[in-house]
Amino acid sequence: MQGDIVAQGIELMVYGMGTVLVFLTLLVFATTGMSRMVNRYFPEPIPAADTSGSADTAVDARLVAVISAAIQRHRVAQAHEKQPGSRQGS
Amino acid sequence: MQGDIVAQGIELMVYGMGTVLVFLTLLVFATTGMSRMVNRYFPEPIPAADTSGSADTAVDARLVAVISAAIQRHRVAQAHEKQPGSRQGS
Amino acid sequence: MQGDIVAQGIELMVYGMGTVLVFLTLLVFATTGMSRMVNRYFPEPIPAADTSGSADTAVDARLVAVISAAIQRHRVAQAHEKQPGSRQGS
Amino acid sequence: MENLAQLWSTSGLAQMSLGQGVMILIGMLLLFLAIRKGFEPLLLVPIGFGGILANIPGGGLAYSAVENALYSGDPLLLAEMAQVLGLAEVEQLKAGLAAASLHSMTAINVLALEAGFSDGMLYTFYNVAIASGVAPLVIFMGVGAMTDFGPLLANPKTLFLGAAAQFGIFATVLGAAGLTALGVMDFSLADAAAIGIIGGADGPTAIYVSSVLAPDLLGAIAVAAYSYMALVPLIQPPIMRALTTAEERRIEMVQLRPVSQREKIVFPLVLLILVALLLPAAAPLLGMFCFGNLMKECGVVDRLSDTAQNALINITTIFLGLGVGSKLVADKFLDVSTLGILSLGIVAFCIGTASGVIIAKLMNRFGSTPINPLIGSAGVSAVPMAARVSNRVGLESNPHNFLLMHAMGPNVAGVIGSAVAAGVMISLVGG
Amino acid sequence: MENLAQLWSTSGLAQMSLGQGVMILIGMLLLFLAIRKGFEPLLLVPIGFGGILANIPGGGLAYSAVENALYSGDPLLLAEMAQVLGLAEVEQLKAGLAAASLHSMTAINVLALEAGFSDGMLYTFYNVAIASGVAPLVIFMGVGAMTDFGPLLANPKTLFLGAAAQFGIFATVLGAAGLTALGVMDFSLADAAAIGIIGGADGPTAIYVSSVLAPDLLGAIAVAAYSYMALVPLIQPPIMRALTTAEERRIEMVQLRPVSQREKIVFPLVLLILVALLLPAAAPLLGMFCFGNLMKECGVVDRLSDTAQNALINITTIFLGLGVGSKLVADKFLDVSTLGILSLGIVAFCIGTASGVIIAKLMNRFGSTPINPLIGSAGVSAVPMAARVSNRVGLESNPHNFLLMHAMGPNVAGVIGSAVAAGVMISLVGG
Amino acid sequence: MENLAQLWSTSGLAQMSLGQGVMILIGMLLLFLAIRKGFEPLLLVPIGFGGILANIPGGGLAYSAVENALYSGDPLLLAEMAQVLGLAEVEQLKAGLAAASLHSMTAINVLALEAGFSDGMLYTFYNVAIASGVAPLVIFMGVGAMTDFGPLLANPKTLFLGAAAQFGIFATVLGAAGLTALGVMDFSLADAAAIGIIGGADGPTAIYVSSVLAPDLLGAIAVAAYSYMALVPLIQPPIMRALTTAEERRIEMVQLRPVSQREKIVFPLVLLILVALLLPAAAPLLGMFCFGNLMKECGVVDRLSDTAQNALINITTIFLGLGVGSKLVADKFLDVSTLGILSLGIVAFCIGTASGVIIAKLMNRFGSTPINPLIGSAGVSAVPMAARVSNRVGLESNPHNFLLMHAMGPNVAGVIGSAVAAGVMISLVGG
Ligand code: NA
Ligand code: NA
Ligand code: NA
Repeated sequence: MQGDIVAQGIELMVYGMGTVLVFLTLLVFATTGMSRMVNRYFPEPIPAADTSGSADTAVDARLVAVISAAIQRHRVAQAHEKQPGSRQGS
Repeated sequence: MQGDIVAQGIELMVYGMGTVLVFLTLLVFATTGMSRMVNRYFPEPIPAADTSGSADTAVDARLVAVISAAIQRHRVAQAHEKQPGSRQGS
Repeated sequence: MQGDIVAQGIELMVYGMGTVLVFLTLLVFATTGMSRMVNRYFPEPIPAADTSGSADTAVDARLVAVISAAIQRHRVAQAHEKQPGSRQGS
Repeated sequence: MENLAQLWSTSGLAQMSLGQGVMILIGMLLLFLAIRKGFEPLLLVPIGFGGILANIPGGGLAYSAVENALYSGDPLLLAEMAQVLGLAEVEQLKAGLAAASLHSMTAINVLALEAGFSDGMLYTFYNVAIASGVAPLVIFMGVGAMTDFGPLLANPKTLFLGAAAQFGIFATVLGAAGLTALGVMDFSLADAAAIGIIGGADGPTAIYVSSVLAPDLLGAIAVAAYSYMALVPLIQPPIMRALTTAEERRIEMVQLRPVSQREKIVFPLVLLILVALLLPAAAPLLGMFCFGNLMKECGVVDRLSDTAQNALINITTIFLGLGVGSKLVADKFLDVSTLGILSLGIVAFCIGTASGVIIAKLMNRFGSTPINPLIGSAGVSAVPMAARVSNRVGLESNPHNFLLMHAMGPNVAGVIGSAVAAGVMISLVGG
Repeated sequence: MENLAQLWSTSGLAQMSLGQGVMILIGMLLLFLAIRKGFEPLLLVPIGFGGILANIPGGGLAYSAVENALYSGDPLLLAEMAQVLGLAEVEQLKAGLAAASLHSMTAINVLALEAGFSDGMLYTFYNVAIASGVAPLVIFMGVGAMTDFGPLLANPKTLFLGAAAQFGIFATVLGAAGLTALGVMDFSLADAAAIGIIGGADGPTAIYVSSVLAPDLLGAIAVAAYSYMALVPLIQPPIMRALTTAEERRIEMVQLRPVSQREKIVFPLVLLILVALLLPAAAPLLGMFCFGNLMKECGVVDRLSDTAQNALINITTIFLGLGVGSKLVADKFLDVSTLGILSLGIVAFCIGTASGVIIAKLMNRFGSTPINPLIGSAGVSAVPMAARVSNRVGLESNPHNFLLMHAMGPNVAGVIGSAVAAGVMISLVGG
Repeated sequence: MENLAQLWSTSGLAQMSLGQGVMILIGMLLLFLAIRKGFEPLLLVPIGFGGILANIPGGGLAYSAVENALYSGDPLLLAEMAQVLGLAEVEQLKAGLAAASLHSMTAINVLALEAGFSDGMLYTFYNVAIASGVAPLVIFMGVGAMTDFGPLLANPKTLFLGAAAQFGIFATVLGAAGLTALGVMDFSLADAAAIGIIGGADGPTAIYVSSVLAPDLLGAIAVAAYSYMALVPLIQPPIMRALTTAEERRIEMVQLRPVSQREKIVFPLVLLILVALLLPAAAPLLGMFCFGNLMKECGVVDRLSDTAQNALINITTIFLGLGVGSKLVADKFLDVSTLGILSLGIVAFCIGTASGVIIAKLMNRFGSTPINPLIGSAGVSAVPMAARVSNRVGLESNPHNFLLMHAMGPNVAGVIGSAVAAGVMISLVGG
């Protein structure tokens, strides 16, 4: 009975690990095949994931730039207000 | 029995469609009456729905204006930075 | 039986109110002790709650300042555009 | 070796039936329509995916513990089950279970659970979300919280158009009854009523009525309802053009009066009182709808209204969709009745559209204010798609004529109309 | 014709009782108070609406399947039910059901379900959300996640004020017992305890205790609790002014010390341990409260804390409110006991306010640091309304004296205090 | 006086057992690790807090109504319960209940409920969220909606690494079986399988498998799984360094190709079909995972995807965590088997890490494209921690070598791998 459980454990290991390997191997083939089919027969104009990513980044970059510029202007403006004579002097 | 179900279907149609019509007709009267009562006895200073709508729009318009202005300023500032001599020249 | 429920009510009041008092008194001691222990043996560099609060406030204040400045600039800019001669005149 | 045999015998390939294969393809088709063609994706993505899951061979995700026990076929257990029902032969078990009393079912369920069988995931979702009636009601509450009755309040007469378009529902009931009388199909009156409600062009209403009157047909009815709602831009325009003259399509309507917030707050209560007085059977559906709308308009419970419009309706939609998917299991869906449902459903849409347009024409002819008959088609509901279709067809004839807001009145009236029709059905057929 | 008769007989007008009409008006009144007057709208909008739904004649939304069967009055079914209970006469059925064992109830429920009756929507919400105890606990978790114990930690002595104000609870228990002894009312000790908890000025606590000790009174208790919480700005100031001198009201308190984040993290655990050691019966309520607060303060599970404060508490509030509404059904709510509950509830609030103020006066007189007695009234909880009232009354006497943060200490202490009181009640009366 | 005695006897101090004290300290330790050390706080904060609540003496929060009746010890009730089971002595009751049929349990439960006992709060959370299987599935759906399969699709061979790392699971099953054979522990094969799954480094998978195969060990397994996932940055680097040469650790991998959105949409469907054909027992877990991922990638149901990633997963996490806490009750957790589980769990992690690295070495040696063996360790899953560890150890040897994206492939492959392993276990052991 107690030897039994080890035997059962070994069996479970063999079949379990076997199934995992077979399953993921099939998944490797299925995925590779799928990717090839999609990219050959249904290609996207430009890889969407990247585009959206870069679009976001572009928008973000612009937003950051605008905000920094606003802050910058604001500081410059403040500096001018603090030195009332500066404008006339420039 | 099979004639039965058609008879039942007709009955269901008559009573069903009848109820829908009666119900919605009553709703037309109830709604019209309600609107008149509300607008006569409990009028709002200004129709709230519109106000809130236009307030939102106003805020949005202002926000858009401010942001565009910031972008505009930012571009002008960049242009100035790129042409260092322009300021003095203006 | 009906006198009974008043007696039970009094009992409930005495034990109930007693428990509430005892419990919250113990909580006063436990809390005071806990605060002392934490502040003596595990002090924070700066009280976190306040810091975070003031940090938020600072950020908010700055944001408000920046946005107001942007609006201000925007108005000034608009004013200038409306009075085309003003710039040259300044 | 024994393990290998056990693994193989539990694999899907070894157990796949033709029906399951077909249903998996149908699930894929629904996903394709939802994702590529934009067919009501919020519902058809979960329904399609649920349909695939339901048909995984050997998965039993859409079956109850008892059904799973039945299909696994352990002879001793089946014999015990047959004994509970007093059946001599195990072969009679399936029929016996369908007719079993609640009391025997409880005993048989205990047998199945003790033997290690359990309810499938989708079966649980269906029971908790749909059989209980909760999911369609919660979605209706969310829809109420998203609905603006302003255009309807500005022009209450458009309620008549919402009523007219429900004729599609009842004509379809009659059609289903007729097909049964002719021996083409075999629908009960309850089935016919549930099929007719597809013509209401209202997903949650259709699901709610089906779950009460014809749970077995729920999968096909839900798929038909959402698919045809997605097809509204294709189905309606030809009918609208055929029934109207170019002159009529050009009619410009007077601008809607502004509606005060107070009217908007009081309207759901007026509707509720009318339901309470006249048609209590519609109270769950219209009650939750009015509750959602009141939360939106009253302005003091915005956090509840936001949750009803977002987190709550989204969570419910996920489980409703997967639960509907459980009814796409091959042995329930692949039936001649499904073809009947799909055919009757499209007829219902067409008749509803036509009735709305015709009544709008009559209202225009005999009423004092001009009504563009194109807004009549919006009375089938399918909010806001049908109103947009009215607007688009209107722009074809008159590029300066924006009918959208005018069509929103009959559009939301159609939601009320089909909920009323649902109440009548449940009250007359289900009682 | 038969159908027309059936439709009419199932309509609300034909079945409306006077009580239902009155209750619908009361529901409308609650909505009016919530929407126009701002009376705790987050709860009173769902409760009021639920109350209307519960009283839709013939709707049966607030009834169980068995009750719906009972009111429909099918003689054969009723006879079968009576037989299960061993009753000779159908007339005894209602009384028999109230006293039936869980076992017979199960059998009778099966009978009702098989006859096509089902649990009403609101009944289901009540069972799932409230009878299970889950909704009040989840709301308490959310409240914990919104509570800042900083002011309490800066001045732990204010916990005494939170204790003092609970005297209102126990005085009211005695009052309810006294009314019963005098024969004016007929409350059990459990009823009295549940009524007293209104004085805790804590909605979820009151609902939780009622659901355990006196489910039949839950509707009236919840309505009283939330209505009086909304009335705190009217109820408290006269009492506060009457019990304090102008001199006392002008007292300025020393500024609160800053409290470290670590203290805030450890505090809910200290409270939890004290509950575990002393009053396990309060563990569900205070445990969930501490859990919510720990999630908020620990800073590493912000996404859980956000959800507890938003989506989860909002969803739960919707169903809790509708579920409470199910207890506003006419034949349960329109009872002389409701009047007793409403009267005792306001007495509880007044006594609680007074005790808080008086103990604050004593603490000021005999303590070393000055305490403005006006913060004592905040000990009833009703967060944050009562603290704002303290602040406002304080500003009347001394325009530079901001008591808000000082009053937040007793305010949150009052939440703990009434949860402790709830634990004592359940432990002594419910066990 | 009697009341005082009752209050004292119901207090926690009077009832506290040593085990409960120890478990409360363990709960505190988990909270400390979660809050101060950042150990998977989203799960360990609720689990730790739930563990404290479960061990409140006299609170009975983690017990069913029947267990609460059993521990309260009312002799008459216990005698009645023993009678239902046909036991002569009350002392045999505990053993008798463990072996009771579902039918007798129902009767005994009715007895307990009628005597006023009720299910504890955490017991209810456990039943609704975990025993039903719903919470782990919903979390898996949310995880699916947060997973980006891009890196995996760009380099599908990394799936092998996700397979290899699952060797830790099966080696541990064998270890548990061996300890039982040696008489050190007493695990059944189902227990061994559930313990092994700790090596999958996937919280929801481990909880799901335990709830099916070994509910009694669920507390220890969940604590071990989440604790070791948090310890991945300490456990893995030494093993990774020991098994690789400096040369290998410096290998730079070719940049991943861009992956189109369409591939990302089709991938979950490919995976689903493969599951359907080969391993239906993994369908609930992987089905929900694929569903979440499809919702994310398809781009037409963003509101559902957002809810699955936020409100829904957060709500579920709260109740899952508290429910797991209910299994930290002293008399179930403080057992020698817990020590076994904790030891075996860490062994599982180490073996999984080592297998992943070794297979990556082999793939590098015998394959055409260079593979840095450090990404093999990410195959255990523990997303995204294990991938970050690969990246960090890689940077030590080559400061310009960013392995993060390369390691994300095996990382998400590990999630699939352990769900497949879970399916095999349930199919072979649970069937
Ligand atoms: Na409709
Ligand atoms: Na209180
Ligand atoms: Na894994």
